[in-house]
Amino acid sequence: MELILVVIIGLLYASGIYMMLRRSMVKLIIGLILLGNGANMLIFLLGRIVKGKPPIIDSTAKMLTEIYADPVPQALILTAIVISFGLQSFAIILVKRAYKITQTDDLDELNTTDEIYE
Amino acid sequence: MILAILSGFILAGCTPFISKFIKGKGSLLLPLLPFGLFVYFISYLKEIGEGQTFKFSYEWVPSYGINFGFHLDGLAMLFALLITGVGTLVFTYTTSYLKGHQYLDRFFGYLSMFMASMLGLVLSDNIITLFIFWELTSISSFFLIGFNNDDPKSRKSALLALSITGLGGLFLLAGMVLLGFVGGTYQFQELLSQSNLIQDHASYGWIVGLIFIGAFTKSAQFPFHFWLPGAMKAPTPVSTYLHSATMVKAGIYLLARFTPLLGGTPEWNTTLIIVGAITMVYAAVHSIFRIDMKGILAYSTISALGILVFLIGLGTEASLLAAGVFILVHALYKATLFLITGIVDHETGTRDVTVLSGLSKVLMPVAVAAGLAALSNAGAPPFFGFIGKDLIYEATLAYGNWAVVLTIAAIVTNVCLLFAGLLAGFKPFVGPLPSNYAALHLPHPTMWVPPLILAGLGLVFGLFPSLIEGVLVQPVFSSMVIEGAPVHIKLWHGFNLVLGLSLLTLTLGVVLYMILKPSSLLFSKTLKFEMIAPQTLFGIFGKFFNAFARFWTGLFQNGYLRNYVITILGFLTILLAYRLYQGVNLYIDTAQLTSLTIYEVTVAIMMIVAIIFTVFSRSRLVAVASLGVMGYSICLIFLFYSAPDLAMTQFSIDTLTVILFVLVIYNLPKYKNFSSKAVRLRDAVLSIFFGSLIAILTLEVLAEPLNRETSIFYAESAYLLAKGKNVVNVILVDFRGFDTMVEITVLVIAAIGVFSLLKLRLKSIEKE
Amino acid sequence: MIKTKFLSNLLLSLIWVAITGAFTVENFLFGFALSFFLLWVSATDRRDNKYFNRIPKLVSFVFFFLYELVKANVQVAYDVITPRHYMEPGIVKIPLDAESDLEITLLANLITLTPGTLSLDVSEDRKVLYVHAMYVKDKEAFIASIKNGFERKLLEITR
Amino acid sequence: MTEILVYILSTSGAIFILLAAVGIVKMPDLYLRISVTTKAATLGIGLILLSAAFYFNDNAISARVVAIIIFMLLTAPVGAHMIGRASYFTGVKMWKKSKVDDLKGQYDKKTHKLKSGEEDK
Amino acid sequence: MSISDYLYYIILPTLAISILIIFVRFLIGPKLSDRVVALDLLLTTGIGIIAVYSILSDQPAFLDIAMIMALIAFLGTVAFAYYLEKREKND
Amino acid sequence: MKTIIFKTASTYLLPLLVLFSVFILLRGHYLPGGGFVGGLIASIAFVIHSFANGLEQTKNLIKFHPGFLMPVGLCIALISGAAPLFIEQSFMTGLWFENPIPVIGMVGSALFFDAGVYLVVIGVTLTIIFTISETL
Amino acid sequence: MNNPYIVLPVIFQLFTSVLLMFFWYRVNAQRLITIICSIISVGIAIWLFKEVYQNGILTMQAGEWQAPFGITFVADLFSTTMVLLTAISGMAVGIFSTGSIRNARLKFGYFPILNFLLMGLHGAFLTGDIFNLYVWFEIIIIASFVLITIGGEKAQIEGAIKYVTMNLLASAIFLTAIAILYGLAGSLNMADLSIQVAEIENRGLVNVVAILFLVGFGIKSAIFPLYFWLPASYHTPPPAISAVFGGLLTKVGVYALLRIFTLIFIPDEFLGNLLVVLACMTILSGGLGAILQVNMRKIFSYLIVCHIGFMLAGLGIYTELAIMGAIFYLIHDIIVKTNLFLASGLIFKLKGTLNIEKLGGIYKKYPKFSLLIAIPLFSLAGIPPLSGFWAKVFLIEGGYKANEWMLIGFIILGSFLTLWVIAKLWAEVFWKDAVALPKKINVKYFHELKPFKRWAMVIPIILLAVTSLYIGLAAEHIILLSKQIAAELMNPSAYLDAVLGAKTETP
Ligand code: NA
Ligand code: NA
Repeated sequence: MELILVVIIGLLYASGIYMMLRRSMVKLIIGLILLGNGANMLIFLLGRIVKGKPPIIDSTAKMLTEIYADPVPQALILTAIVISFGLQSFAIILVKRAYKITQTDDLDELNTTDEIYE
Repeated sequence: MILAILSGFILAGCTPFISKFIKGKGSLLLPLLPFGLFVYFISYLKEIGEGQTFKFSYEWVPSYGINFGFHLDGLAMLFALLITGVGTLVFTYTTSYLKGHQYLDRFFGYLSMFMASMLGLVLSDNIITLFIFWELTSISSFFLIGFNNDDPKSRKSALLALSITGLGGLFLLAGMVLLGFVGGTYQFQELLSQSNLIQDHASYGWIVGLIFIGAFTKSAQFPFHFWLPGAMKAPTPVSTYLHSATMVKAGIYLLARFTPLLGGTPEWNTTLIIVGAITMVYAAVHSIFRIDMKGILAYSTISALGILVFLIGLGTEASLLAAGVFILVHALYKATLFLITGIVDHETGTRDVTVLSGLSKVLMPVAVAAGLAALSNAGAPPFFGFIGKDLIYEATLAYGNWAVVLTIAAIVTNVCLLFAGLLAGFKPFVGPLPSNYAALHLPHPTMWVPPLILAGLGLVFGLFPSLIEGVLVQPVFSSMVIEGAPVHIKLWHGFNLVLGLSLLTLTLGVVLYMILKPSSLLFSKTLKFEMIAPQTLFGIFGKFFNAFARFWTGLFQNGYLRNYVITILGFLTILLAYRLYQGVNLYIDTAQLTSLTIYEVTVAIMMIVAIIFTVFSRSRLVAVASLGVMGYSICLIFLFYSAPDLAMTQFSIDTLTVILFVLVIYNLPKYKNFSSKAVRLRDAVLSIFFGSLIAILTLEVLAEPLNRETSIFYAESAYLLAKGKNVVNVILVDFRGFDTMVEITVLVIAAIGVFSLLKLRLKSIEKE
Repeated sequence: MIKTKFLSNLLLSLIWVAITGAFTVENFLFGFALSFFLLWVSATDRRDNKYFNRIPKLVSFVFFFLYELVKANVQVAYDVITPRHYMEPGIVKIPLDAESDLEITLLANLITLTPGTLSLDVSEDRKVLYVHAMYVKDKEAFIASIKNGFERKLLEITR
Repeated sequence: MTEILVYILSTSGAIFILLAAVGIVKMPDLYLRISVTTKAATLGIGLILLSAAFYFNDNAISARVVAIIIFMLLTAPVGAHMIGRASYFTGVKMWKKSKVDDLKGQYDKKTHKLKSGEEDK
Repeated sequence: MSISDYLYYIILPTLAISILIIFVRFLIGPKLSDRVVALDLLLTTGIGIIAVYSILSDQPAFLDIAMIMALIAFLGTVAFAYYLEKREKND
Repeated sequence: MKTIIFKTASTYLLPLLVLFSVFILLRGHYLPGGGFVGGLIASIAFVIHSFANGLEQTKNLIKFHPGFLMPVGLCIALISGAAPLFIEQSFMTGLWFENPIPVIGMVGSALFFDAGVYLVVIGVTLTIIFTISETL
Repeated sequence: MNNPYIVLPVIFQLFTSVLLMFFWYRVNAQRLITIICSIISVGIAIWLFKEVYQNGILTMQAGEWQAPFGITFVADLFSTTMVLLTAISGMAVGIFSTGSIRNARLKFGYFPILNFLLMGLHGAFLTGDIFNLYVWFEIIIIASFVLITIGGEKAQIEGAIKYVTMNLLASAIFLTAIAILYGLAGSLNMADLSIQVAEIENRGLVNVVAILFLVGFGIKSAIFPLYFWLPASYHTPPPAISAVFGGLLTKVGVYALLRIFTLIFIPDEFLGNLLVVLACMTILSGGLGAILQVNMRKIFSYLIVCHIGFMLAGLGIYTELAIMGAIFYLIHDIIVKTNLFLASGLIFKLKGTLNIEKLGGIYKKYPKFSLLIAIPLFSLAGIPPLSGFWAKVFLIEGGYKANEWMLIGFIILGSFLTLWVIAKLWAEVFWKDAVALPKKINVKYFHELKPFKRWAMVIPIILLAVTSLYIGLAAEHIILLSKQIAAELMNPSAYLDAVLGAKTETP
């Protein structure tokens, strides 16, 4: 399964970037989301994956003894997911605002702030 | 000693607060400061004459070997006296020249700042401190040149001067630091003892080169000379003080000072001779075609500076002596001429020598001063200038194989300079007085007395060279030539070749004056040569540089986000690929991989297809829905691989994201395809390449063993120490609770951001 | 009103106990307190319902529903697995006797849950329920079957 | 006994889900797809969940399973209603062999208010 | 054949295949509504898979996820419905 | 959107979901769940309610601006994190009551912290979604 | 040594934000709280600095979980210096904002967000945990997103799109890097990572990860060719916001680069050379950009890029001296850049524009302001002995020592371009005759402000100017400090001992 996950991760990164390069604000956001998911999956996979053994201590036990999934990456991803949610919500709204102001989805038209003279 | 230097800065710092006082009667008190300092330095004159030197050291940055170490020897003394002496006169002169000027206070502020910096420069023993003062003179000069800041030309000149001297200064800094690095200290006196080591060092060439650039820019040597004529936009006292008597000589000072340390090598001498010679001839020739008194004086100053560089470059005892004397000679007559120019300008409103004439009839004392200065400049006996010129010819004549060439160059220069001197100091005062000048009155004595004093000194020192021979010239010489023979300067050497040359010069100059009448026509003709002048080349370079800046900035900061992203990712991809290729053996550890099951394959297929669908879908909503599918697939993957908390969170957040999108997309435009096929192909290639790199990297990392110490600790102590059984949750609220704290803060900020983005509408009438 | 609230409260506390899975008095009390708070928070207009009398009818209704569910499922399943479509779909307007929000909603949802039918919407004046159905051989018969089946049985419980 | 129950329940659940899956692909219009899927799937999932409840044979888990089923019974038809209704607005066509459409013309295009057609009575 | 074998070799594949079939509807659409319905069904089926998986890995905790899914899955559907109506209203 | 069916269902879903969210919050320390997911579920409950009944109704229901929950939640989390500082222990050091409490189990600062998280998440999600809905 | 209170700068900042949020619509209360709390927070920072200066490195193991298991906060000289600078800058910006930011923005959470941003900065400097650093970075970027868009004017939004995109990209890269690092080393504690990474045999992989960190932090610190977001956006929000951005935001990236590449990834030859080349190109790009601009804040923005190059140069040379130069520059730059952006805010209030072609006559009309602003301006230009000068000396000597002649050339070029731009700016804005400007209706001019607001805008500028004068004239103190910091960075054993003390003793 790792191999397939690796492919998926690569695909997530690739598609995220491809979408970011598409000039469209909406696609940009989607690209960022894809990229974020890619990073999360990467953390997950690189923490090494274990099937069906969540890091939850049995009601009768006092510690995890057998094989169990590494809880650290999970905690990291949880944090990362939530943070990305915050950032993504903001980005989505930003795009909405930007469209309202500029009336275009075309990022190429948002270049006045880079001009030398203004 | 430090007080002597600081006093100027303190005065400068005070000016904004005592501006009323300065603008009133107080201005007359200001010259007391340079005068006091002058007297202070004079008090050391005797000991200096006896060969003593004085050291003053004040800690500043001991950890980096930088201090206010001051060293008062002959050379420093000469400059200190020039600075304070000419300073006194210039300060005095200014009180009248700029009387009632709105910003007199500022002017004095800058002037005293300059004086202090200049003093610091010549007295510093620490080469970094020296550099600091050096830069301060540049910046004071900037403010002074731009003093008439309403005038765009004035601003432009100030900027030009600062550019050239500032750039030179930076090279000088590099040179100083390199010198300090090679010599292991920043103390000049300590460096002096390591002269041989430094001269043999591989970086010697760099040191010399860098210091040269600094000196040449400051002292307006060809091809950096062109800022100086522009600097004449400054009020006359400034031209007098900075741009003829003192600041421009800082470069000379530097070269003289470093001669015993770095001099005596072909690199040093040859460069200086060539640059000096070119400058002196080039500027001298230029000066004779000018019609603006200040312009004439500016070019003749450049030429004189060239002579000095040239003399230092010759490096013989004779030439160094000549240099030492000529510094003083030039300061005296050139300052006079400038001050006079100021008076003329002040009174008549013009500096055009083609218009001016006969002024001696109304401005007699001024004319006297001018005449004296012109004669000293001409090198006519018995003026101090005569001695100076003698020494120069002596030096060139003694210079081995090249003596003839060098002497001819010196003669040409001197002839032109003589002509220039006459033009500025003689021509305006003789001949008929135009009627519109008939009513002119002699200005306040504070204006005409200073030039008279300076010019007078030129005569006095000429007549009685012994006055300064022992106390000043000898120590100056000793500073440059450590083990030189005792020097003697005198007016009369008897009839010899040198005298002949002097006379020849005099004659040729006068003849030239007879033949060549200044005219604006001629002047404008000479302007044509500026096509190939350095300033034009610099201008072209500047334009080119600007165009390059435009090109470069446009290349990167082109306004297109996609280009930015592609640059960043391209950069990352190339580096990653290179590093992977360079240091990683591709290797997959299949043994550690888990097997596949049908549900995993299903989820994987669904996910992959969903991703592709998201990317290629033509409808935003379908893309969002596919994104949802993808999210849910991830959720399942989390679940399969033992992360129920993750699965829950992913699912909830995914749903919320979909809601957000759906709510927002409703007033977003429909997808459009903005890019061409080729662009899409390029982007696809880059993306896939990058994705593959990440995938490869992941595989490689998977093959490495993982240190499980942390996770084992959590597994063992989650319940026993932290009283929780869901280890992930325990990590979130306890072991790594800080992360969570921050993370909810992120959420809060995002919410506030959304709130303000959507709700806050600044009304255009509301004031900010 | 008070009674209704109390009942809802009780119901919610029971659900709490069920989902937490801890059948203890403390847990029940906790759930009761919690749901009391929630009901206070979410107090909206609700009609007075008498639960106790309805329980036997409720049970029989559940079985009726399950029967309908399975029956319809089989019917639909047959249509799905066989290649030919036997259905004659359409949107049918069913006049409502049910009046309260709860009644209407329950009815509509139950109809939807039964395969082959889908409650699309209720008219603004609550007189009519529009149902999409797969088998509308006879419109009137279909309406009658709903009204006599689900609706009647449902109303028996709720009234 | 529980084992057999688990077998039966899970099998029938899976079958219903499969049916729903086939149905959603095969059915000729959206309303039919909704019709077919909502219930088949709900029933199927309910059965599978029940089998899990029997398998674990633990009060807490059974309670949870019941809760899930209740949730689904509560939400699934609402979702179906919402999307069906919205689709009707947006002009999703019914299958061409459909017999009646009482809803036609009953929606106010602007306010989305639904007439009963019996306002006068 | 043990229960887990049965679930593993018969039930899960059935569900997986169902998922793929449903996914086909998601892909072919043709209308957004079709996809939304497919998405909803995917989720529902997902709940089934979770339930079976929780039996297989003997982790009743996984049922909680099923519970959450059951609760909020329809929100997506509602949101899309909301959107469709809004769009209609504004067009 | 304001269909009778949805409205009625949402009226029942709201308390159910909120109840469920509290449950998820409380058991987080032992089983999957916690403040986050709990908060998300609670907010989803209100979102559903707002979809069904309109924003105004939901706002009236909550009685205060959901944004207010953000500083409150942060405050709770901050206090539970910073409390140990007063006994010269590090930030976020767990402080526990001695005896377990029924249902919840051991009560300690971690629980309060999680409760803070719960409130913040509700505040955040609702602020975002409500604001968007208002300015649609 | 353990000290639970080193986390106070962070906690206090959070407390301030929460407090401010409770006064959501009461702007005057917010103003008061901001002023008081920012002063207190400087006090705390000074206290912390003093503690660390006297006692050496202090640590705080959050939740009393020993490193590497919990999140460790480490207050070494570098981080506390940064905290102190942040607090000072923050105070200046906070007080300035009470005068310059209009009420509408204040009613939408300006002050809480500003304080959250400062909290993020404090946290990023103090944390000793790489993932925690990521989290702090996220606080910083989200807070900066909000600040850059607050008010939602067209330019702000346009700039923000780029700013947001590239920062999110940076975050994604950073997160990727963390993922791989964790996958390799199994730890998140930076001190522990220092040890673990050194033990990894597959150096090739380590080098690859280093690249990810380089680019991730590189985007944040605006190095070449990753700086695009900065000139596109920094000039768009109100000046007070630009000030906190210009002064602090890129610096946190530099801080991270310095930290990571001295503690975890020791640059090999390739990376060292790469850093040098990047430093050169950064200096060049920033300098070239700056000379073209006509908007004052854009000029400063490009100069930020240019000067980041100087700091990067120090890292590239990688000797104690050069790093000391970089640190000195960092210290100077934070104060001066903050001040310049604040000054541009003042100028905007005076004139209603920041276009240097339209500005003019300020020296004539406001000589005291001009002289005040001249201090940061010429400090930035590196006029000795003002603060900008010193670092150059160290960098140049560092360059000689490492034989990096090209770099020295670029440092000279960058310094020259800076000098030139500043001189031009001075000539245009201060010297040039006033150009008649139409009165803008939406600008509340300085003279229209209440005295309190006027003072609120001027005092911070004075404060920072005095600080920068101190840095330049009392360079000895700052040099000693930078030297000590550089020594600590180049020899992290004290850091490791402080964090892992117990662990390393009992292997
Ligand atoms: Na059929
Ligand atoms: Na039905």
